[in-house]
Amino acid sequence: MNVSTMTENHNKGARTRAFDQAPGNAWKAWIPALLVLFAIPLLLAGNPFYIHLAVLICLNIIFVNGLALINRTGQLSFCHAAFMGMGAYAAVICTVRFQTPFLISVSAGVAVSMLAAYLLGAVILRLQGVYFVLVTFCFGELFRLVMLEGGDITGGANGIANIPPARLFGFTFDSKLSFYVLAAACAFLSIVFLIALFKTPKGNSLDAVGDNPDLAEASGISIQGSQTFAFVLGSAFAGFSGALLAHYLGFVSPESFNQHISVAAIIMLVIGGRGSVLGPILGALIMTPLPELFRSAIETQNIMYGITLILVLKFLPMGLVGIGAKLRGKKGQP
Amino acid sequence: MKKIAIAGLLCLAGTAFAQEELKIGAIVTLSGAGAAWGQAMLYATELAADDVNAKGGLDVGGKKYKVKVVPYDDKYQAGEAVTAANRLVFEDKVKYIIGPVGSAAALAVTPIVDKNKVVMLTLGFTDKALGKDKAFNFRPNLTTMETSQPQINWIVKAKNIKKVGGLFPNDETGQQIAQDLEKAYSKAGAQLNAKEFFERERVDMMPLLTRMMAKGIDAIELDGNAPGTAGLIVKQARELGFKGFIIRSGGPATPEIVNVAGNGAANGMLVNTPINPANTAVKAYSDRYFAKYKKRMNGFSPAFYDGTHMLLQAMSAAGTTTDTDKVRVALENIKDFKGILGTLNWTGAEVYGAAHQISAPFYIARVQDGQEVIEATCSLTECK
Amino acid sequence: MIRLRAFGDTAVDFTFLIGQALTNGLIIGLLYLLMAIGFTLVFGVMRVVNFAHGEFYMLGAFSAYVCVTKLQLPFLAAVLATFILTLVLGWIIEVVVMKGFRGEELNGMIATIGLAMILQNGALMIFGPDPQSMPAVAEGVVSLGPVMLPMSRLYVVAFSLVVLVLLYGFLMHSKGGRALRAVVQDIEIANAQGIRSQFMYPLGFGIGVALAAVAGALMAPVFSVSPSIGSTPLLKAFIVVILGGLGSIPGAALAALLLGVFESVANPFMSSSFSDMLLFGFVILMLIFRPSGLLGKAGR
Amino acid sequence: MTTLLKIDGLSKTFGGLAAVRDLSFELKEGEIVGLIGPNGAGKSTAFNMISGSLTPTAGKITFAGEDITGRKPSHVVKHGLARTFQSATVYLKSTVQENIYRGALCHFDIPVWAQLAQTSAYKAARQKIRHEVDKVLEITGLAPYRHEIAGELAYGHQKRIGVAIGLATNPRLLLLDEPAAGLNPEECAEFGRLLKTLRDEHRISLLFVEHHMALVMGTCEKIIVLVQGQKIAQGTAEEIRNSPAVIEAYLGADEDAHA
Repeated sequence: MNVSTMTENHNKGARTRAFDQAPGNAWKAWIPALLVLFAIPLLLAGNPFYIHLAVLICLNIIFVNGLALINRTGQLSFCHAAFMGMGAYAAVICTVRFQTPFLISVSAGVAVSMLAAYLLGAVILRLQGVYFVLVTFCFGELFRLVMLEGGDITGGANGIANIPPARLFGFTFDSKLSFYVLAAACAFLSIVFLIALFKTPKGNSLDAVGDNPDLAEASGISIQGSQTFAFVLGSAFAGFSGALLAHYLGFVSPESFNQHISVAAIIMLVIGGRGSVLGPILGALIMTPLPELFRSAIETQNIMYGITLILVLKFLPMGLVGIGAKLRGKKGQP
Repeated sequence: MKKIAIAGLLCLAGTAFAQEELKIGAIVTLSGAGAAWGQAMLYATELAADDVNAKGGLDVGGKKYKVKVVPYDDKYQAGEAVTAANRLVFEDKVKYIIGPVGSAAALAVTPIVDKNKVVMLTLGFTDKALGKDKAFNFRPNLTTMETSQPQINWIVKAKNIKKVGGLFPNDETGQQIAQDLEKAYSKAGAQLNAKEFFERERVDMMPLLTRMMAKGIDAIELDGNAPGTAGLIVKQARELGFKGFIIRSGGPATPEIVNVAGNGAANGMLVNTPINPANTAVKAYSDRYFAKYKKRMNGFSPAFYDGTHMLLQAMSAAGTTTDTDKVRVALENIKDFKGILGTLNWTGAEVYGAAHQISAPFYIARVQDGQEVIEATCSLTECK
Repeated sequence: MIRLRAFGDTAVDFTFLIGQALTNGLIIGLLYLLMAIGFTLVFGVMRVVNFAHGEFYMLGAFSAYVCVTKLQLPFLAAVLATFILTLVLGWIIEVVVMKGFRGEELNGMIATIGLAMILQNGALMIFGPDPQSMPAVAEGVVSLGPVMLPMSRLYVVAFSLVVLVLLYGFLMHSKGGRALRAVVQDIEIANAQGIRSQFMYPLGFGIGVALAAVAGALMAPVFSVSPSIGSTPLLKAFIVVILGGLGSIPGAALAALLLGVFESVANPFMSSSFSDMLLFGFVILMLIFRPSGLLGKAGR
Repeated sequence: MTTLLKIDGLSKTFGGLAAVRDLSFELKEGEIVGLIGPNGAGKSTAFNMISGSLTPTAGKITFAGEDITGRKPSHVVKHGLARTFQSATVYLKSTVQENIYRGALCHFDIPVWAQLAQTSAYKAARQKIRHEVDKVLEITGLAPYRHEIAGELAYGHQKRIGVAIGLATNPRLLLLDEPAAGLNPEECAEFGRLLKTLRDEHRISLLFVEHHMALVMGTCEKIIVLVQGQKIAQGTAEEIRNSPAVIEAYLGADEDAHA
């Protein structure tokens, strides 16, 4: 009982702000905090492994942000990794086969992800939510198969190696640190974009669909329209992170985009917290480096993940973000 | 991240004795599909490390080094392997890596190890794992590229085989091996005229076998399949009434296959094996392996045991553990190494562009009541 | 490259091919059927997509393996023990884990992902990654003309049919079964009729996962047993319920058999990955034109 | 007065079972019409077809001269036909004013990029919406609660928020699904007054499905009686009270009439 009232208290604060203040005001609090956060890894620049992890965290933030966007309209995509893979493969094929500049390749990757999401969404978003889960799961599998069977175009199971590093305006991002700066900038922009989006009426209508789809539909907010919008945009985030990842690792293969990756994104989202901008950041920040603690004992890691997932769902349905709200709620009550 | 740093410090603190420590990293698959191979490689490395540690450590330039193996799981995924490699190279500061298991992972890791001059002994079956521009990559195990031709020449002639059917997992190893075998069979005068690819998780092989048998094949090729899958194929083929030969041209795993297929079904199977049952050194190694890990040794394990010893010997010879350029050259220069598998040399200059491929004797065996009976002894040129 | 198979190179015995493929397809279809009915039952009662369903298949296989090879029980007893054990386990899991998520479909579903991770990796810790095998229930082959029917598979067919008949009897003619069906059809009406849904949730979940476990136990002697064997049957169950229509047991039955036969018959003509791709394509087409499944009524 | 809503031969069958059969009636601009009938008479089915949640098996729905048969609710509401839900249906976790704000987004058609770029057209449109929200808060008497979380308010207030969300879409016709269900007599009377105000002062026509006889008889100018999916009577409260067909139907289902 306690939990729910407190969560609602938290919401009250957040929602009122979203509605009352002009967009942009809250940024004043967010931006410095984010900048500090993204600057921390620069202090660890001496150890490339930490920078490597920091790059992965940034890419995961973008990736999970996309999933969070989709989830805010009430859907959970089980093929998020497939869209990541689509973005990665499309970008890499452009870079390697057509020698297009990095910017064009990434744009192509994002565009392909969006188009595929639009076509798939048009079909399955007409149906009840549970079909969305089943079909996205199957679609993820289909994507992997197509990449495996893609012969010379996708390199089959071996994937594509020797992808040249990212190059932007004459600068080559070939060191870990330089790529981190790029990835951090992209992650930062993706966060700012989401903050801005959820301050607009459009963002509010997406939340409306997530909160109560029937009511939203009855008051003029199209469920299918909103969910398609979120699915396409969220998958674009995934494609973008995939295109960056491929140029960072210099390598793509179908196994890098299998169902486990989609499920990992869901875990990050749920543990971090759904329904807020902070959740995905927290999820990626904690869950990306965590496996390193268990690098040589994977079974234990996965069992821990499973237990954590269930406990978080049970006691912190808002995710780790909910802890903050809980504490604030306690202080607020005399 | 702090947590990792602390965990790392704790590890260091625990072992910070006066003796110098030499860390060897292992990127191996410990969960999922390739776990059997990953374990075999890791345990081989650990046993080799035990050998030198028992003698008070590795003698390099007058200093004694205690060898420590740092294993990380790559979950048979290239992306995970890259993260593991980054951690080994930059966090653990290792200069030597055993692994990875998978070809995709081997390719993904190569740029990192080459750039940072880390010597890598990989299992990866792809022909791209070795090359002139991959100066630090070595492969201590025989692959289909080496063994298939002489072995297939012998089998095709001795058993009078014309048409062969092959079932391969639809992954990088399977695709690569199918390609190699197709060439080898046609060179030997037979034909691999039924090729089937399937998802690695697949367990029902009957539809695939049905289709192959309808083509009137004389033999089924099992190379490239995980041991458990190979066992299932043998079992189901015999259940379908297949009377021809079953051949495994690579990937030693007879005990595992027999375990799944059963003694009856596996009888008469022709397998490639790097181990002569009469070889007492391997027998001793196998017993030691079982005593320590309570698991039966996988056929790849001795190759990595020998490989690790060659690497350690190269360090002693080079007189350094840090200058990997020197160690690499010393490793290349090892000739007629007396390993438990026999006399080992480097080869592969023509095929790969770099002589970083092991050359070891191997055998063709017939499976009888779960045991291997040697039928022919092979070198990389021919079988007798 | 997509490998479309042609028969140009070798003479092929078509009677053998089709006959063998059909019988094999029906056998595999029965496996899918057991999986899909359990899945539909769980979904029907709890409105939750059970991502741990495949892991119960795996648990069932291990249970049979342990019963037969370690405890030396006869196969029939092993299957029975598996059913009872997993029914109880499912019941407990529903009460301990899933109870908190009644009425929250999305959270319930994510919880089953956690459950799947725990079960699969728990098995990995206990049994290790290597595939195990257990002795076949029966040796030998029955031949029908050119078609070979391994006895081991015929046994599976017989067992599956018995399980299905028992399930049918339970659902149609017992009080608990009728109540369960009523809950699957419409929980509100069932409540109005005085059915205690509090009791139906664990019962439905227990029976659903026990059916998956029985499928695993029956297949254990035919295939091998390892912690990762659950994922393929889970995917097939997904496909079957999409094709059959969610919550429709007759639809699931038809779709499961058709899927089994399709996979087996398609294989002689195309590579297995191509037939998989074709299948996924068909699933999506199905959703466009008949979203309520093969036997379902049209409409949203 | 012009015809606002025209229902023509509307039918719906579920798996061979007819829930609504050949229903026809008209609603004129400014009218308050009640749709009554015993449980299972097909009132909700008819209601859902008109609001677009269900697609009719046969028949035609014309609203303000346009054929809206089979259109989705989000489309229908943009034409000025809004609905409320039977149980209190609100955005539980949002404040009262945000609930209404979401309803007011109905006619907000500034593209997303302009919203993000905060163009002046967007700012003006947003200002307009705020005024509308304030207006609806005043009309429905919810202004004192504007910052409260909807889910924490009493049931009666939540039903009122439901109406407010519908109002915020700026409708010409408001469909109310059992607005009195679950309200105490006092709340119910207050609700009746609100409905009258809506029609009298804000020129909104009303169509509602209701069990509560007093509310229907007291508020509606026209009443349509549905029994077993068919219309058996239509007329003023007085006419309905005296109709033999209605009396017969309701005697058979006495409890429902007083529920």
